Amino acid sequence: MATTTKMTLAKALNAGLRRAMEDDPKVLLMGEDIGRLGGVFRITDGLQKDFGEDRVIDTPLAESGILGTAVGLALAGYRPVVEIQFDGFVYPAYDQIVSQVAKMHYRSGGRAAMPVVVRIPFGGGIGAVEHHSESPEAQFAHTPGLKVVACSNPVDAYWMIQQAIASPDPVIFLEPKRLYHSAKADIDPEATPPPLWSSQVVRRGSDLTLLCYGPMVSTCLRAAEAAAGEGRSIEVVDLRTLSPLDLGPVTDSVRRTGRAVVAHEAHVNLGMGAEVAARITQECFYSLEAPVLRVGGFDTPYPPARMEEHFLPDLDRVLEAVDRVMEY
Amino acid sequence: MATTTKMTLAKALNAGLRRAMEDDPKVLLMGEDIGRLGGVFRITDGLQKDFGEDRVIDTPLAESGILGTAVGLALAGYRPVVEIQFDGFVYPAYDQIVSQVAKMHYRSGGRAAMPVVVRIPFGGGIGAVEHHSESPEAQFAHTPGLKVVACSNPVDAYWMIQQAIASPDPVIFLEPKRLYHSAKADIDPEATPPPLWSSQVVRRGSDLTLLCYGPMVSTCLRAAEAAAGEGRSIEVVDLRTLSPLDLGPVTDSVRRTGRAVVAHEAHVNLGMGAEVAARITQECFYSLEAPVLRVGGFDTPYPPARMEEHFLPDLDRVLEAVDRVMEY
Amino acid sequence: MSQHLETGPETLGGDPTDYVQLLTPEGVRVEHPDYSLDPSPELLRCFYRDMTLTRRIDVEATALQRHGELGIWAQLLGQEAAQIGAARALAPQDFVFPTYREHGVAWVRGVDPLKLLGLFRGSDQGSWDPAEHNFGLYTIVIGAQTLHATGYAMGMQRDGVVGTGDPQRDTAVVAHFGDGASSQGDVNEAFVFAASYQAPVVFFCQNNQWAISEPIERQSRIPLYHRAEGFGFPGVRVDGNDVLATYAVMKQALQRAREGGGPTLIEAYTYRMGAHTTTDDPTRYRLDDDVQRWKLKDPIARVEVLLRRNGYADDEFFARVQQEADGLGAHLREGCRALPDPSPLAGFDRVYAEQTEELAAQRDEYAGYLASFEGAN
Amino acid sequence: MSQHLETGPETLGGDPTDYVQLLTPEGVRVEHPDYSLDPSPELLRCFYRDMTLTRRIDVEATALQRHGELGIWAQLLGQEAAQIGAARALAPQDFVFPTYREHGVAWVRGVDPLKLLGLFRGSDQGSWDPAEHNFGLYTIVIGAQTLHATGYAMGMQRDGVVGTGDPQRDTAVVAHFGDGASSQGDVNEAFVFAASYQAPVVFFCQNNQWAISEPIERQSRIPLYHRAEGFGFPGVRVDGNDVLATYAVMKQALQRAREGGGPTLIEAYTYRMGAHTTTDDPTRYRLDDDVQRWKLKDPIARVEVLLRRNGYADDEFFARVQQEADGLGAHLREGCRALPDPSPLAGFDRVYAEQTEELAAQRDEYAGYLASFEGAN
Ligand SMILES: Cc1ncc(C[n+]2csc(CCOP(=O)(O)OP(=O)(O)O)c2C)c(N)n1
Ligand SMILES: Cc1ncc(C[n+]2csc(CCOP(=O)(O)OP(=O)(O)O)c2C)c(N)n1
Ligand SMILES: [Mg+2]
Ligand SMILES: [Mg+2]
Repeated sequence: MATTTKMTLAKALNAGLRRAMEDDPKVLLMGEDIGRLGGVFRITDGLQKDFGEDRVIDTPLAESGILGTAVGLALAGYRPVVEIQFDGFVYPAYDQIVSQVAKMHYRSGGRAAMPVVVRIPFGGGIGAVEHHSESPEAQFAHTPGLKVVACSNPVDAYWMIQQAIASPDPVIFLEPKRLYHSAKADIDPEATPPPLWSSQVVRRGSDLTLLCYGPMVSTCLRAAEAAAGEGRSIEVVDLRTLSPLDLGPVTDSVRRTGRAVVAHEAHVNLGMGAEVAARITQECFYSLEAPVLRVGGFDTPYPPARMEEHFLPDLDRVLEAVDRVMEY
Repeated sequence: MATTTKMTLAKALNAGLRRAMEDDPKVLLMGEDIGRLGGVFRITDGLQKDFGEDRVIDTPLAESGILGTAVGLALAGYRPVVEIQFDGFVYPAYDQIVSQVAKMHYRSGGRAAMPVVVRIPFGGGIGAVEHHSESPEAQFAHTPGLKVVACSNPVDAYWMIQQAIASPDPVIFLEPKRLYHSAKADIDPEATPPPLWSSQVVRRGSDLTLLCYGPMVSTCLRAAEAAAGEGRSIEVVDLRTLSPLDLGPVTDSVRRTGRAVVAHEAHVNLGMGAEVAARITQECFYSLEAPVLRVGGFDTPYPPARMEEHFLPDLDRVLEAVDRVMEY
Repeated sequence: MSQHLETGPETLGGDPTDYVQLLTPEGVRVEHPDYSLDPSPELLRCFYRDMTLTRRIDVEATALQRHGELGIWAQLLGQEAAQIGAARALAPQDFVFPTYREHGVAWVRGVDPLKLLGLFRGSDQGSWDPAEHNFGLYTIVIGAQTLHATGYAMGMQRDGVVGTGDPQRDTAVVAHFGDGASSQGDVNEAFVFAASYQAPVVFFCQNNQWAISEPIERQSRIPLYHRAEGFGFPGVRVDGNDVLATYAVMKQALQRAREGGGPTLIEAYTYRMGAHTTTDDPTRYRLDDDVQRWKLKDPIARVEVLLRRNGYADDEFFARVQQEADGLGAHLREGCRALPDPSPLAGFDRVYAEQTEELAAQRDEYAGYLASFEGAN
Repeated sequence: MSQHLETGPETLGGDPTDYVQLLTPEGVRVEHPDYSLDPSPELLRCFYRDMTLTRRIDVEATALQRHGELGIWAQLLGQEAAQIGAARALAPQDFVFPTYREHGVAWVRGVDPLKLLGLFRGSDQGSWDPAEHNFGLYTIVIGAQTLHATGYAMGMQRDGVVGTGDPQRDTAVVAHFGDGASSQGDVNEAFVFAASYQAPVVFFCQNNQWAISEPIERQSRIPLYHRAEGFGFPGVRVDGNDVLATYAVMKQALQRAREGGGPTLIEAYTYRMGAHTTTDDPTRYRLDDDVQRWKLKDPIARVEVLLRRNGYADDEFFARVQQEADGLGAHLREGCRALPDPSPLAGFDRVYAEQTEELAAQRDEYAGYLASFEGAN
């Protein structure tokens, strides 16, 4: 497919997975209901039909088992791409991820490769019951040996999933589930994507730097748009890679704007915002006109669906934080 | 026992557990090898003999099973105190801790109490093989519904374990394993301890505030002592409670000193230091003469024992960070 | 002699008739050597009524979801006998740990079904009081509750309410789970703990043949009830569409647990007639033929035949139950729409039993933020 | 018919003689209907030598730990037959996933025992190349490796090296674990996956009766090998102190796996004669009587009796092995002290296959910091 196609984020992931599987016969997909059903979000739709049950593997209902066998498959030379059905169900696999997947390369003295991708539909906003709206990124970013990325739009989704699969290191790949089936974008399979390990300025501005990733990028872009209406020029950076962070574009930006806000759905306490704020402060201390403020999920469990609009930072809450920073 | 006794941290925990069990027949201990053996660190030494197998429960070798049954016991009105044998073995129980223990009170609309204490010997410096020297505190502190504390000396150990057991909320109780059998301290069972949810200034100073907890407190006190020799006055705060943080004494201190360093064994990236730095910066922005710097374990897996002296922040690395902050 | 089992019956999942059955799909009573039951007409009518009302709850909730009143609904269609049989076997003091699909058990335990809707609507995460109904909150993380049940059962041992011989005191605990759940580490650890401590817990597995889109064969190549034997406690398979058999088998297992005999695994062999949940589309992964075949085994129809054939219930009875069902439907439709949305601030106050200053401050800050909008209006 | 098993043999852990045995503790060959073996004198001598040298590794390492050269050592004393029997049954292409105690298997797979010491000394976390020896790194998190083995076996299926009929290609995978590990969710999930995919994996459990201080009864009230049956694959118990029986049973299970017959669980019934590790004090939790009783079942002594009684080995052979052992001891003592400490900077470079800028910067910073001290001296 050499021509540009309009795709949702879900379809873009599907296309990216397909291309990765075509490119490398060692790429396998594993997960619950990813075969005939195509996954509960249909991200793997049609792939088992085309690549067979040996490459698109419906697994027993056991997340530790999925990750543990993925480790074995990786040691046998395969590149397992694991789907965790919902964010809240990654925790049974947490031990295999942080103690095995993350450490294997290190403990083997650099011999073993662990090219495992763990796809996690993450975040809230879909009106789901509990355990279906978590944002577990900080817990993985804190773990050396893992790399953690989040896509925010169809084009990135298409490229980033392929880049993650090509990576020789384990990648926690976060997919903003509430954007799966929203706005389409043009995907040109011949284009040259930016590196996976890069953050991207997605809107230029001069008064304040707004940092975000995953589902919050669209919210932040809308916030910036709204702020522009009030004469405020906000630069928006899509972090994309959460570990390692690519802070170059961020500190460049903050040195110009002097102000920053970090937004995510995850709980603020020890969320990504803490690290980003600490690092920006360290690197741009003399440029900062105000402390880096954080907007995020409250430090409560994710609430029942009919309260989630309060829990999730929205345009207003982002702008309120922007106001507070501007007032310094 | 109404008289003051000299105890190691290990013995103090044992005495604290004993007293909690005497005070409340609903307190149960659970874990691997905690019965006849008294635990691999002997923290529960003699308790099964005195309280019986029904209250000091040797469990099958399955951490998720331990935490999951502890949840059930708590729902049945018991107060389980779980011993995780080593920090690295808490991860198989991670799901039960973050999805069940942490959320039960909230999801039950405040009806269910979850007075579970998870004792974790944490940190390195004992020359152990892998998975025996981890510092998992940030992963728990990021989880709403849990409370996280770390003791640093025998007196605190004695009181804090009792306070944690008395708490109606789940507490992750971190024990600095490398200090278990080191310096003794006088414990007066009639004394009135400070509240569990409080940080404590453990050394006064005026040039810089050094924040630490658990095993790093003694290192930081020594660093402060050494710095004093060079005419530098360092205030040391033992955070004690990591979630919630008790930042009052910290911000008071930083407002006076204008400078702060946070030290922990955990990886720096997204470690407790990130949160503490972000919050101090937010609260004391105009008082800060320099960014809050962090000293911690590198962002690599915990290394083989013969490299751990490099990995662990020691007096010199703490002082080097102090120097950097002072030079701003 | 060492045992070198060449396990695995003819077909994966085993011979489906290899189970305890007391009432055939045609409504004929059959005997079983290990499970005799002489149900009173009253009990039979009770079963019928429970199952019919439970099905009505399911139908109403499904419709409410279609109308946008619920975010999602997990249907129990086809599993009424398994749930009602299991629940009616309980003693009042027994405690139940459900999954997210035990609407029939909730019904028997006296939970207002409206409270089930609250959870699926997103108003709360379960608003009944577990202690009032001896019925725990729904658990969504697959398998987690089997350990809670085992721990609770260990608590009963410590409370001294196991094996006392006093039927009013002796207590059993039930862990519900599905066929898919049997693959989870937690469920197998629950088996280990329960066996090790001989905890008074009954593991009640509704094998409805599907874990979302995955057939039971993905989880196990042999009948699930065999799993228990490898852990050292008995397993039994029952016709889960037969309320009598389920009741009888459950009664015996509960009694065994209460007496201190330790755990039992019951596999209730049934079929998920509906979708996994209202968001699922089973046409993508299963044949309608199967569903049609299972329709002939409907759990309610066979009890109706039995009641009518024996003259245990007349038309008036059936009409009354129908009327009751209609009343229940109305209750649910009206009640659901009237369920209050959660207060945005209340959540902050129930994260901890002992509120923290940090979180109280976060609450106040948000209260102020909300107030700023009100001011603006 | 539904099965309502009243499981549980007479004693917990079962009748200890309920296992496959081909060589009695007294050194007498016995027959077993399912496992015939006609070992060549050469193979018997090989077993003797392997076990003796393996024990010597253990003795030397224990002594090195006492002298402060190792941080800790996990002793295998008493488990030599289980490990050597299991390892000698392997085909070269088979792959092994060990725990932290498989020193005998490592030996057979050609791993220089010095490399084992490196791990326990804290010089590294396993410095052999798994691909070179088809022997994975030691795994300390209990049970985790059983899933790795299962996944690796699934890889072999995808590589097309299962059931081809070519003995040079067909590959089996071995997962080692202990009796305590059988309680872990991961191990039971490995059983589920292996059974579901019929993966070519042999689960080899050394039931040495102890998980640190906890006796096997805490983990299971019935013999462990029964566990497999509940998951739908065969389990067999073998006298783990009998190298011949272990070899024979393992050979058959590996063959079955290679042929595509799926997994087998082998429970090698043995005894941990030493402490759990050198930091453990078993006098706190077990009676010396037991240890004395198991001394009579020593795995090496019985092979020596067999060799001598049949004239398969003469004094010279035994002396030569002894000499070899002494040489090995010297190699370990000298080699251990000479093991290089890890470089403080090397670690930064092997966290990722593709280094990150962040971590490279952290490395450089630390290099600068270290250099500042050198400057200071
Ligand atoms: C740990 C975990 N993983 C995945 C899911 C998503 N999920 C919800 S229900 C379900 C299938 C459950 O099947 P089964 O145990 O047979 O119960 P049933 O739904 O058929 O009643 C899955 C995979 C979950 N809730 N929890
Ligand atoms: C997940 C986990 N929990 C706890 C431990 C600590 N630990 C190390 S060995 C051991 C006992 C293992 O017993 P078993 O499986 O019988 O093996 P053995 O040591 O007897 O060979 C324990 C509890 C661990 N390594 N991993
Ligand atoms: Mg099911
Ligand atoms: Mg053992």
